[in-house]
Amino acid sequence: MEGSMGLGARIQEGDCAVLKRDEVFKAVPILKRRKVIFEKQWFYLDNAIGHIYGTTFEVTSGGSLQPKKEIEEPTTETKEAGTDNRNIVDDGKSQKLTHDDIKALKEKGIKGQEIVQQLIENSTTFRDKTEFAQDKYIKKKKKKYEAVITIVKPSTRILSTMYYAREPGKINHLRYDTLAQMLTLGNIRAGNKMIVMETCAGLVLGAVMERMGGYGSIIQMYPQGGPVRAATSCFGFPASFFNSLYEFPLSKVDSLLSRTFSIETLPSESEDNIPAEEESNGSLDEKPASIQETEEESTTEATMEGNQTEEQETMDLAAEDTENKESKEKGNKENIREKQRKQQERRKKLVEAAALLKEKNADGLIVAGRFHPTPLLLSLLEFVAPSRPFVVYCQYREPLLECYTKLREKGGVINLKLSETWLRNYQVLPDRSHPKLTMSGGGGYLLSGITVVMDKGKSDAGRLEAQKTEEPTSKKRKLEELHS
Amino acid sequence: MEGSMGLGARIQEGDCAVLKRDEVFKAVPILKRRKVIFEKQWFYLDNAIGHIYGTTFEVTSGGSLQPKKEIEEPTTETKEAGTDNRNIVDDGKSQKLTHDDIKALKEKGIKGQEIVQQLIENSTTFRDKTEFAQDKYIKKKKKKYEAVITIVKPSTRILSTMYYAREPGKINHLRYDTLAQMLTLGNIRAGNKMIVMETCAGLVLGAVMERMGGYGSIIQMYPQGGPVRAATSCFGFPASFFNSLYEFPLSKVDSLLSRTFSIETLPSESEDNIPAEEESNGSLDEKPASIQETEEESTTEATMEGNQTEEQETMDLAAEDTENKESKEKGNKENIREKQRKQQERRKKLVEAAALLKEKNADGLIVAGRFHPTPLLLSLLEFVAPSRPFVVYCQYREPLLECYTKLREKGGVINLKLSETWLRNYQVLPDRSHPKLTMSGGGGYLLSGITVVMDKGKSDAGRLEAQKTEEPTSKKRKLEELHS
Amino acid sequence: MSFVEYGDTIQEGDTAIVFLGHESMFPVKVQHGSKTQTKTQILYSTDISLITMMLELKPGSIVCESGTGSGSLSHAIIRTVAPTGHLYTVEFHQQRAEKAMEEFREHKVEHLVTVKNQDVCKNGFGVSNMADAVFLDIPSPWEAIGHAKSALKVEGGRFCSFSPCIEQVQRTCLALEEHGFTEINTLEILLRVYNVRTISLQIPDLGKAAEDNSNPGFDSSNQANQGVMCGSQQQGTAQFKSGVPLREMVGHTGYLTFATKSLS
Amino acid sequence: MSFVEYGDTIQEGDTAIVFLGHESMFPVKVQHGSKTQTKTQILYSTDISLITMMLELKPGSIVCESGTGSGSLSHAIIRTVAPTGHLYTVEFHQQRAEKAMEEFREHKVEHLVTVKNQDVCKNGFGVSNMADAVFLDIPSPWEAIGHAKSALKVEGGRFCSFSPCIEQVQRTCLALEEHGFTEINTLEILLRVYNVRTISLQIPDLGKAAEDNSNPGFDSSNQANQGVMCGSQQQGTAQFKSGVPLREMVGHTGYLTFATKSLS
Repeated sequence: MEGSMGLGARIQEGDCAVLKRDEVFKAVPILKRRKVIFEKQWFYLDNAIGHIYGTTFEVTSGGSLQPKKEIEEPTTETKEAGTDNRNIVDDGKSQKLTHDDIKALKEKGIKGQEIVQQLIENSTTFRDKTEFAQDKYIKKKKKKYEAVITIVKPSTRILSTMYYAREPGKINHLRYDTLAQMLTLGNIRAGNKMIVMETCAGLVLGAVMERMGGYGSIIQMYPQGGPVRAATSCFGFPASFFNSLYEFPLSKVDSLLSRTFSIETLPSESEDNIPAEEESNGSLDEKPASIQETEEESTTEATMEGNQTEEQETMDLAAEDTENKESKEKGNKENIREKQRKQQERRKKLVEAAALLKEKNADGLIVAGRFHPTPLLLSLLEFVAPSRPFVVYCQYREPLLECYTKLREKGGVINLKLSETWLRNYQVLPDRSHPKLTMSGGGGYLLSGITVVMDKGKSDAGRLEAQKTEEPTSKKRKLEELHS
Repeated sequence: MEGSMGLGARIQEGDCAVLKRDEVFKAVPILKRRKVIFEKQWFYLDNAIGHIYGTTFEVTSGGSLQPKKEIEEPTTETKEAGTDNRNIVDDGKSQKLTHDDIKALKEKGIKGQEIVQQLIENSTTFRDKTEFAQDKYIKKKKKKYEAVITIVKPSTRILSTMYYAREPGKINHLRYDTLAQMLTLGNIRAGNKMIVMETCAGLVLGAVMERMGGYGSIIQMYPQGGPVRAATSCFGFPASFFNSLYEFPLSKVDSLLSRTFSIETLPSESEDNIPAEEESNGSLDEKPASIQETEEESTTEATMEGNQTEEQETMDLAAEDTENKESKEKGNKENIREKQRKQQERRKKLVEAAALLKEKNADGLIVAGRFHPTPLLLSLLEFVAPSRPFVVYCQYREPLLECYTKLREKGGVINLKLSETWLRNYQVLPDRSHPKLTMSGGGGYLLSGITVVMDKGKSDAGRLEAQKTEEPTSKKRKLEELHS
Repeated sequence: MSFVEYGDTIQEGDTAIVFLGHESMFPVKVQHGSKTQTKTQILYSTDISLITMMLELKPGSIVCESGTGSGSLSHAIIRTVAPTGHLYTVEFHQQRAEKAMEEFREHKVEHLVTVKNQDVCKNGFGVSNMADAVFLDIPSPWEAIGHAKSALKVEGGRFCSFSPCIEQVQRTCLALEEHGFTEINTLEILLRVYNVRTISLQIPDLGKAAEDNSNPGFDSSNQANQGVMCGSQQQGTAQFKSGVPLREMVGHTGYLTFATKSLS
Repeated sequence: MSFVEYGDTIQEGDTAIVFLGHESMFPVKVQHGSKTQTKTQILYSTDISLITMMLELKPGSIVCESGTGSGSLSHAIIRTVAPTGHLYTVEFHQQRAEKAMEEFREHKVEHLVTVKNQDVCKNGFGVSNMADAVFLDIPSPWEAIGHAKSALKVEGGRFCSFSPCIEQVQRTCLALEEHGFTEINTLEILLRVYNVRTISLQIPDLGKAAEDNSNPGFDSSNQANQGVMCGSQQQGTAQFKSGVPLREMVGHTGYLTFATKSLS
């Protein structure tokens, strides 16, 4: 049982893990003697190895991690609250400790928790603040001075939240709840044969893989430059998951559909079709060669850092980066043999992918990314069996309007639905509950539908869908009665 | 003070009033011996005359209205509540009273309140229901059997809510909160000189008139068929409000702008330009000639019913309907003289409207309706002074995208903003508060902006707006701190 | 065709979806000689999607749920955790529990689910330190937080409670905090569906003179621009495709409160 | 240029709006030799719009308000009720009350407004049976409902309370019901702004063969259709205008609870 195994596990060297502080996540590989920068703190992960996932650590002097003891609330004596903010005049002079004082405390090795306590005691207005304002003050200062991180196992929830918060551009602003809809609308589950075409850093692929749990098969379609799997590698999937993951180049889709495709037409250009890390992913080029070297934290870097682990080697068909480094260590001859072996393997898998597609019986199609969805849908739906779902994500609404129209014209699909979701986060606190003050402006748009046998579907479905039917009012009335 | 006068006033014959039951509104003229059908009840308004606005009436036998006494809650003895719905099996047999029994009670002249009490006593499951379910039951039955209506003064709030609920098609699905935004974005206030071009049954015009309170002037632009003012007439404005309301035909806008316009080019076609009740408004044609006759209630009829009152005559420049009827009563000669007088007056006002527009110093422009907004905006903005707001409403987003682009290209406008509002209604009840289970899917879209002096604006504003600036994060952070 | 795998042809006993046009479909059991029946009201698919992802469900997950209700979420959970996971579902109402069991058998997923007819607030889920995730959709979820905690694995797990009313959420959040849950987060998700329609808007007649440039209101470039008006423009109207929101949409189903049981 | 009427030229002492580009503008006082200053945070215009309409404000209305706060709503109210109406505004915080009075004088609207520095929950608005509408934006509005009721005209009037937290709304609604208010209705309004952008999407290279119809996946009509792709299409990309929501928007300002004092 993969699920139950996942939780009690211990942190091991080479794992793909996620650092967590408050609501901020960062995916990192667990490596020894490697400086990590996260939320303006630097530290080494060495001491985390052997602890159970979910453990919270405090960063201590020298950047070493120590498991944190129970979190103590500030002593209640200092929590003497005012009744309102009437008498508080903010003149910026309420804190008696200066910046230099605080710096001195830090240099003395005083822990974050104690610094916060000192700040409270040296605030002239703290006692006059309302309890609410006091809590806010403490929380703010804690966040600033306490260096606490938790190490957790990656998951679709965590990685999709992380990417949306840190690098939305890399995943075409696909919000996590929209991804959640895709997985359900696409009916992703163990045993499926799925076609995935995405340029969302491999996040969508990873989510599909997680939901299929290694059962079934996935054909990833990829554009020029090869499939992107920076986010996929952050999931830390077992090697076995990659056995049934296939790739097929988009540029061969038409020839496959017109039955002119053969593996023989490929050899000279096989290099072009090598799956590779995203070329536009600047972070790869900027990465220092030595893993001991400190790496700069940047908000545009949330992808799995460092080199590939052993486990992932089988999947990483063309981590040229790694290969280049290896070529320096190994003999040139050996390198060529290795290259040939890999190329052979690659070709074998390509043939298998082509064969899988040719069966035209995929259980679903997921499209997400920077390409215009219409041509993708019109072609790739050919590989999907009838009565199966498909979902297309686009950051913009307009292309999906067009896609909808084209699909309707072509026929062979029913239940076409264009939608978006609104996501509201709430603050739930005694006597001060309300929706969060900022919310995401949009999570992108989805077009979903179900394939049907063409000859039947064309006439019937077209006619039925042509009726303008809004949600029946009677149904909603019933609902209202049930809940109100 | 118009505002304070409005509230304590008494209901008078000829008034424009609104019937209210729960959250349902209907605009009616107060007329004697006229059967009104509202929420499946019929009654006469005769008895309401002389009571203060805001009075609640009960419909008694014979359809006469009687001021209602304090609302009594059902006696608490019957309110014996169960703890959960576990033992309730709904077999449709829990009510011992039959339809015929209830009918008999009604025929005996038993009041609605008593019928509800009887229903409770004859329900075998009422005692087992939770208190919550009991409340729901009582509310439902009350609504069905108690015939209670309140007569209130019309206002933008009431009429815009009513139209949106009952006849959204007539106001191009302009939701009331969107109208509220228009009034604020358009900076509508006493003393303005406003240009209004709408095909929302005159609701937008009425809202602008209310907000200007008779101070300033309004030029209503109208398409072929004349200005529509079905909703405007429901506001019951004093006659003085119409003195500074002018009309100008859209079809003369270009000639006015090209300075080829003159009143002499109009005479032969003056009939075409006569303001008239909306032609497409079917309810007018279906209306029975005699006011004594019963009128069928229809959800598609929320416009001011009946003929124009004396007060409104001056505004109603071409209620052909009324004129036709009058012509049968008056001599033909008299009729012709009357017609000539009106035509003269109409021409005088048209000249005044043209003069007002020619000054090109309007304080704002409001556009809403079924026409493509781009050509309207491009032309009508010529009549607006610099540094003044304009607002365009459209039910669809796409035309406003285009309008935005065209205005940007043309220049002379800044602060262009395309927006929509989300409106959520809440149920707030002890221990069961939540947003209402259904909400409006959309209230339409607004494009707003501010005019600037063209030569300056063209270069500066264009350059500044070209910068892609999202709302500054720092500002929002500050907010978050303030409220959380 | 099973609820957890695809089949190629419709067979006796299958549940099929009958498609009656846009936005209107319902599942029916394929059975010779029986009339099709509609099912009871179900939890919204939009919520189910978010619940499934935020609870981190996947093949192999052990999940506890209460109440079973109409079984709509149960079926979604089973589909996700199959073939190696398991669902423990607890239903207070006897008739519903029996109905659910019957349905699970009918859909051939009974090996993936255990149904218990008991009060989760009093008796819990009947499992301890086994679950990866717990889901509650009951009137007083705060009374079951202790049981949820003990059902979850020692190493921790994910929790979700679905409640229509904010007061339930307030009490649940307090109880979660008291029981040491972390990452307590309340969300609400709403689906906005757009109808794709071809719309025609009338081009107003402004009485444009024959000599076009005599009009000072239009600069010369303007005429050219009007031709680009998106979509085709014929006979005084402009046509375009529009995504039109439905007049009414579901405005609220419930609040989703998520939390993590941390390693203690 | 006064706050209640338009003027034609910028004059000494005017407050002008400085436009710094899309979504970024702020009011400044036009004064020789003074540096421009930004104002304090204000109630959102989106809320103000709804409040104004739902309170049925118009020229001549008598309005009571508390607290005055930054005065942003006060100014909006004054603008609407001018030239014949009046605003009574009550502010608990002395500094703020003084600042507001100063601003009203500066903006030459002092004849339309009366500022009182007192606690509205204890001392009310200082007027009775005079107001057409009452607006509350205070921490405990439920404590001022009685005062609101007595400030409103005998014949009735409209009431609105703005509160960020749902608990405040719950107590306020209870108090409103106890005091016999009707049409109690809680709303929330959110503004969604769209950036208008020209977007280019890449057309994927599917390796289309030269002989187009050899591809069984495309029927013959398809080729023609692709030409109609909205917007111009050049060199492997499709261009179109899009209304792109801002990445972040204001997610909550407050709940608006409206009610009517009925004729009793």
